[in-house]
Amino acid sequence: MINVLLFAQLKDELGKETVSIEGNGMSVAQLKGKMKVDFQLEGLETVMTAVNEEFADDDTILSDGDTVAFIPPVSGG
Amino acid sequence: MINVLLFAQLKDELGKETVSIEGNGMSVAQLKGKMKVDFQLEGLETVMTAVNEEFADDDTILSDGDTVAFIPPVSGG
Amino acid sequence: MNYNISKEPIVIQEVIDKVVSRNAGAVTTFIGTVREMTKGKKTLFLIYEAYVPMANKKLEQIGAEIKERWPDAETAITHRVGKLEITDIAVVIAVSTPHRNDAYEANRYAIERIKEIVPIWKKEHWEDGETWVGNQLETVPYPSGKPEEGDIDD
Amino acid sequence: MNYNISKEPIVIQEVIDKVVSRNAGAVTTFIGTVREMTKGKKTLFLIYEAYVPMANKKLEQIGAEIKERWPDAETAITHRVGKLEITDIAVVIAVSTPHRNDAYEANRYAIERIKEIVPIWKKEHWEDGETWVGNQLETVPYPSGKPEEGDIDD
Repeated sequence: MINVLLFAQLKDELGKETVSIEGNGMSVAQLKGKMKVDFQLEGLETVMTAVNEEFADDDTILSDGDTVAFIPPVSGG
Repeated sequence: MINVLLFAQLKDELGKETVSIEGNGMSVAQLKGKMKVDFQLEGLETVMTAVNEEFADDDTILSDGDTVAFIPPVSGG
Repeated sequence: MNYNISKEPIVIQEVIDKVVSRNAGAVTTFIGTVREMTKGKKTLFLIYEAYVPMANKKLEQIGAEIKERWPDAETAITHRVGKLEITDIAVVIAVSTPHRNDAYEANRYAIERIKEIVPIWKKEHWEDGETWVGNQLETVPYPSGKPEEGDIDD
Repeated sequence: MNYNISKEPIVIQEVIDKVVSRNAGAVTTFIGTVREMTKGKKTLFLIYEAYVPMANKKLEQIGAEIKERWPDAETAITHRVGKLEITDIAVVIAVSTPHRNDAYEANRYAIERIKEIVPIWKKEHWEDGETWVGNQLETVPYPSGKPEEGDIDD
């Protein structure tokens, strides 16, 4: 299972901050596609992705136990 | 009388921080010349002068009651 | 710990104390506070949220980037999360260096990088609604799905 | 009073408090501290001396110059005089503005102007002697007998 974390508007949209997804072997892009279909989650095209707390490309391949965070445009400071 | 204030190396050189000089009608340049002769005070060529707490030119004319400060290169901050 | 995400109000002096050293002649701080008016709109309060473990790592990364560019610099950053009122402090960045120019430049580098790579979000609450603020740099956000390579590795 | 010459240790927070406002989103501070090593030479302590009434006026003038260039800026400056040990604070400059770039630039402007026009002098005490430090800007000092017109009136 992939542990998916959501923040800011994505968290509000989904109504929760974490979901577990069957996604061993998927790419980040495929995971985004699945999230869009399963949860009608919009706006994933414009977010960054972190895998295990490091920024990652859309073609990064995921393994069971990975933590994926979708990171909307940041606004700290 | 002109009230003359000395700071930093000028004060150390003269051994005091204020002197009163007979100087009504003198220019700042003339006052500097007099200080050099009367007190063997060196280095007045490279200092700024303030008259009554504002920077002033060498040709500023002094009047009794004025306060003249000789201001070596500053080093605050 | 020089890099922190804090739920408690930030004490500026504590952040400064982390960077004072016998060889520093200059300390600059940047203090980001909650401003009431933005483009004519009145903010009531803000909520800051962070992906805390990653935000800590990214603050540390910014410190490492500064060390690479300004080897004599010492840096400390604390960013607040939770509800903040007008004039509350959202972030404090302190940088010490032997000479002042570096202290200004390294500090400014830090705030720019925070706005690029640290996973922290701000929700503005106005009189007539609320919204998550993004894209403060006013660039198109991450068209490639992640920050530019330069932003991550640089 | 936003502009002070102080015989007592400077409390950074007190200087910052003077510039915090509901319309400021950014506060920068510059904190000048006594550095131990300068070009391989070890400083034991410093004495700062000021022509106090004129120094106060010149700090106020710097504040007015900032206000002219950055109308939304609020500025406060405190400079210490007397004996200072290594790491002691010689000067604190705090500037608040709505947006961060101005806060950095106005702050930097203030420290450069202090080094040009405020009558304060520093005597360095080393292991092997002492000297009044001048000419920190590393220019020929005042060949005309006063600062350039631009420095005084600008």
